[in-house]
Amino acid sequence: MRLHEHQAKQIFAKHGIGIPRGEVATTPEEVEKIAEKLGGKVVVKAQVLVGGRGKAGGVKKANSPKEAREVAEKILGMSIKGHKVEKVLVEEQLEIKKEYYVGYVVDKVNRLPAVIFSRMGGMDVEEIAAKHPDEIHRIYFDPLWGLKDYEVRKALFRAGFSGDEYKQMFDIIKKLAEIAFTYEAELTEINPLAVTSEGFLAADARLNVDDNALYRHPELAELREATEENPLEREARLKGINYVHLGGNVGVIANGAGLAMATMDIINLMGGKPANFLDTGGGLADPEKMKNCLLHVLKDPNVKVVFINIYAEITRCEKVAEGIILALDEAQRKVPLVVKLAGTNEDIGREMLERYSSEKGAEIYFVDSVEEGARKAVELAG
Amino acid sequence: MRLHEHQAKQIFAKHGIGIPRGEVATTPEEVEKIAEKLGGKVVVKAQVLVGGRGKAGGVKKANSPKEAREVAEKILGMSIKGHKVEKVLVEEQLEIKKEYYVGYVVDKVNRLPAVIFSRMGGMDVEEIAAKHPDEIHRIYFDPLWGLKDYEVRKALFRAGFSGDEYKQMFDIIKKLAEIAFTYEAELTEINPLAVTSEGFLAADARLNVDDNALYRHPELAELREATEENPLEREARLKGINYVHLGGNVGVIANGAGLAMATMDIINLMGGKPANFLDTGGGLADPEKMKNCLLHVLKDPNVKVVFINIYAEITRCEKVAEGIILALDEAQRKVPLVVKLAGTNEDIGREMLERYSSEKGAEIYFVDSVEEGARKAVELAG
Amino acid sequence: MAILVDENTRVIVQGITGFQGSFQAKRMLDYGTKVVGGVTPGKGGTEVHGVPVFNTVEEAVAETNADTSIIYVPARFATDAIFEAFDAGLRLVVCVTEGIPLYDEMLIHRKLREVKSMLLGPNCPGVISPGKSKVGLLPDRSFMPGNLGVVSRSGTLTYQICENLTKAGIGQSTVVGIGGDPMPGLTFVDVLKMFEEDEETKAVLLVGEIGGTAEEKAAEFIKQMSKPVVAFIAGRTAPPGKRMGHAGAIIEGNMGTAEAKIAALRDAGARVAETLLDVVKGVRGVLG
Amino acid sequence: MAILVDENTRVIVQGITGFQGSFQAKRMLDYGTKVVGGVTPGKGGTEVHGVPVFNTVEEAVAETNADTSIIYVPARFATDAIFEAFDAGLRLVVCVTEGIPLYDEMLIHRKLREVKSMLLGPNCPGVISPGKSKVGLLPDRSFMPGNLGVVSRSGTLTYQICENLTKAGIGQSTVVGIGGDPMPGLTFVDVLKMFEEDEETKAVLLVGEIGGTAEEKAAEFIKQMSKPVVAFIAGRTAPPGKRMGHAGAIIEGNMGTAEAKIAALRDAGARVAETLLDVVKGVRGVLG
Repeated sequence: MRLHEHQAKQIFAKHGIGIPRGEVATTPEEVEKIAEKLGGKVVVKAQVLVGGRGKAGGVKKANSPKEAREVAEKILGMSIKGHKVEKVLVEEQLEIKKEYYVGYVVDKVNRLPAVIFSRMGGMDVEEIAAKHPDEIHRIYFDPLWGLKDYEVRKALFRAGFSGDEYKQMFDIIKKLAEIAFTYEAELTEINPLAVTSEGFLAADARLNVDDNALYRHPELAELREATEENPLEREARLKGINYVHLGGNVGVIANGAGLAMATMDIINLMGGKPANFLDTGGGLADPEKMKNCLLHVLKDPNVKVVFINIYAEITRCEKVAEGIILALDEAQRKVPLVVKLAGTNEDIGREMLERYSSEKGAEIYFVDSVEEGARKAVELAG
Repeated sequence: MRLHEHQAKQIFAKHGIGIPRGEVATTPEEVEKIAEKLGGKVVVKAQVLVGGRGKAGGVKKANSPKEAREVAEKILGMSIKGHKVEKVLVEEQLEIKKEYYVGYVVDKVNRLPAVIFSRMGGMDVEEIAAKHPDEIHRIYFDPLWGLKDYEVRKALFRAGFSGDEYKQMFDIIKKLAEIAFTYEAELTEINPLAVTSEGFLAADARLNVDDNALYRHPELAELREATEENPLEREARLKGINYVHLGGNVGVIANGAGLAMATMDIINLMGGKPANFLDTGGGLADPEKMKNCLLHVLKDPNVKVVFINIYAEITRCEKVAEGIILALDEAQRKVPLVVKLAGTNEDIGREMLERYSSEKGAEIYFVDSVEEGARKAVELAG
Repeated sequence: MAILVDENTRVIVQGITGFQGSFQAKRMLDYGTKVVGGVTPGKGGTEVHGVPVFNTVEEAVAETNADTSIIYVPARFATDAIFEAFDAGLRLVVCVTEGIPLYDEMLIHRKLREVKSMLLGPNCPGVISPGKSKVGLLPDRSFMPGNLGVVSRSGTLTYQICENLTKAGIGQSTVVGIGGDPMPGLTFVDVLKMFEEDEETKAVLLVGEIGGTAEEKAAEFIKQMSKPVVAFIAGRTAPPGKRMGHAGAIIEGNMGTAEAKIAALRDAGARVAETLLDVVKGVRGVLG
Repeated sequence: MAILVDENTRVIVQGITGFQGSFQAKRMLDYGTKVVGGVTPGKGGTEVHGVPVFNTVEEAVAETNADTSIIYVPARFATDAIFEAFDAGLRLVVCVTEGIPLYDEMLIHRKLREVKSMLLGPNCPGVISPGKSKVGLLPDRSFMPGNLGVVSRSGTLTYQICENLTKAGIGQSTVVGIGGDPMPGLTFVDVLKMFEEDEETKAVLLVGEIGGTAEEKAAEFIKQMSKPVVAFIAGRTAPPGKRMGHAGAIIEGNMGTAEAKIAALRDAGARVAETLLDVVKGVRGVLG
């Protein structure tokens, strides 16, 4: 789960990292008032959970409350990479002398936590690594022992830090690691870390926490804001369906992430466009699950056909068929289905669907391979 | 630092361990009121920081508020092993089915934390170990990894626990270890752990925390109650003097714990009784320190002579002599001193004291060995 | 031969009295796996499908001489179950549980440095050496004995592929599902090394997917392998920044794309199949 | 020979710019100890008594080839300083600092399992091999070269005893102060083993005190020693339950009494002296 900039900053501030003065607003009027409070010169920043908002025009300076209001009118409601901007963060303009970078990540290759810092801030860490490889510094540390002071000292002195900058960096690195471990962050980042006359401030803030650990951090789970996601994805999440919206017209349902991806890939190879990724997961013994998945895919108005690809390792196929039938009975609109059923009692399942198809006039095609299914689905999608 | 029973119980309760209902009182009137609130049948327990209060008459049952008041009149103000009872804990009487034992200790021999539990509660753990060695169960665990659930499960099932008793013990052991690590306990103990129809309750509670770590736990440092200690020891602690009251008449001052103990031992060997242990520690370069130590020892009215045994490894002896002279100038009463000075400038120090002695008539004896000094001191103490 | 499990493997099921544990224990027994015990704290002394249940892994190992464990325990308790299995000295620990927090997994890897056990998973379907032993939830019908080693990050996709292979007469020495988490215990490289040394295995099929760098690391090792490798990568159409079900299946920045993985594998000499049917052709091609 | 330190020992002082660190560095230099560097974060590039100061132990070791460190750092920072010294691969780390929390000390011992360094202390006066090297704050005048190995839990008491020995013409091979904390790094047994193997050492003096079981453990080892041992135990008159200055010097329950220690040492064949003067007699007796 990725937190918004303003949410991450609140957490940073709670742990003693300096942040610019600022407030969140949802209307241009609020933005104007906040800008007045902050002395007029502000930055208005779109709060969206995707990168590149700056280039997309989602971050703008304003030199008066009135200008802030005008800027906010443009930013609020705009769409950045498919995410509608519903909130902005209004912050004081900083007099930035230099921009540094500090980040923390769970390095999955080395299976270790790592702090990364650089004197080259303001650009992506990948870009720094590519353009200034000597200016990227890493501290890998033992997750059991935690980040030791001497490890930070070693890295900072090696990188040539001294004096007050050393002290500020030391402090921020220790706090960032503390935040990471407190909230079980996959990644947290201050970029740029603004060097100002008032000290080091987090000009931007990123904090991605582990979804699997949210049960240990209910205060974070509450921060998840529904407004940002694609509405179909949000609804799926609330229903516990593993769904990703892709924008094509061939709906995909498979049990298993790998199988779903392979199905999408073959649809694409056959010249089609998958509408979504959907992994039903296990538990298909209950027909309700398949019913909910199919009904969900049909909510996407672009979907012209649904390819259901089930390898029933545990479940018997008649339960899957039952779920499909329940969904078709309830569905608001009719779209053709392409069905590949494999596993226990696959014949019974197929028979049930064939009977239903002939009785109710539902358009259901049976296939024996994923390739055949993909070809048929693409053909039906037109 | 050892916490009072009632303080430890508050901490236990905060961490979810069940405790009997009860309140602290300092007067018999309060005790009566509390007993009324608790329904009449109570136990009145002296809050003193020494073991064996039960045998000393510091714990008594009462079956009515009036009786509670009478019992409290006897307990409040009594002296248990030199500790005056100024507070009592008034608790509901429990219907105890069985008494178990659960404790945690930092095992200094194995350098590991250990949980100890037994079905034989109510007596000292040493006594259980002696009388029922098979009924003592230990869980040593890695302080870095912490106490793992499976380690507790293994130990409890090995010890034959099952059903609800297993669950309650598991819970209490995990919480006790959590308390130990939260507050950096040297030792914490529930003895007896009362098995009642309402579950397992901590009928008594002990929590000794590491003095060296108190700076990390200011909330504990505040709990230290001055009333319990010997007044001279309390005063010494507040002044930062490393002093233990022993009750004899030969005052002892040495720099170094080992040297102080050896000095006490030899005084004893020569037939004398040391009045105290006092280790000045380092820092004798400042004459104030020696002055304060000597004045402190002289506050003990039993002291008839003071043996000062200094091995000045860093300090020059004239600073030590200066401190002694400052103290003698300020002292309210005159007692003879026996002085052994070794180290840098020992001659100068001795000369200063000799001059002072002849000018002011102070009774100061110089010795060249600890044995000689002890003999002289014992002789002077009479 | 085969790798990881065979007819001598003695298995205990942690969480055997749970719904999934009990069901899968039965299926493993039916397959012929030597399921010698189960563990559920507090249920010691009972039986499940004739298999004795113990309170602790320690006790189960002492009584049954098990060398392998499979864990069907909810995510909140699975990490402790893994540690318990390590502590009892088991050779192989298979963890099926999905949704174990990332920081727990970091600590599991930290623990692996201190112990001798191997961990398969978490969030994996397990391992089968067809005709010998199955430790996991892989469906029997997809597999038959043979000389192809299979290692995969996904479940049903692998069953589908293996069923196609089996129908085409191509049997498997061992099929290993390393699981969909970003930091699996045994990795592609670990398993490829075992297949390289296994006499029964003549060729290897690697089923990968987007996310992470496991396939790239595998490619480096494949360069040194004497045995032919066929590969299939799922997720070519996955957009960046979106998690495709598996916690590990996400393209972050430029890392983890199917294109990069396919290129690395091809570069290492592996035959990369475009479709599932191509996989069968590819394997037939290398097995001759 | 001697043990732990000799004329080749290269020492860095952690906390060299502090009052005590600077003062003791000077005294060690005056004694002839090879103090080759100092460490104070942020003071790198400066000098103290002509000794170069570095920001980190890593840098100091790289530049000076030091093998030993002595730590004069306040208790709140000492644990980290110890870890830094371990991490830099030093052979011997001497920690003078008093008042390190017990839980830090548990973790220091946990760390010692993972590293190759030896730790002397914390809360110890250090070690001297008279005429060769001194790493610690022991007063020069108390010692002279010779064949008696001395190991002790206390400071000034040991200086006093050694001064008596020196005055009596009995020199020392090495004098080791293991420190007064309840869980010292090097223990009596560790040091006794070294003395047993040291050619220069002909007999050993052990200076113990009440609290813990270190002396009892030492007695067990003394039984196997070929060299004669004289012992002195301080604290016979200490009451139970009262801490005598040192964190480790406390009689708890029946554990840690002087009587028990004396009995164990006598039983092991050590000669236990009653007074300080007896120590000299005892040592003279065994050295012949």
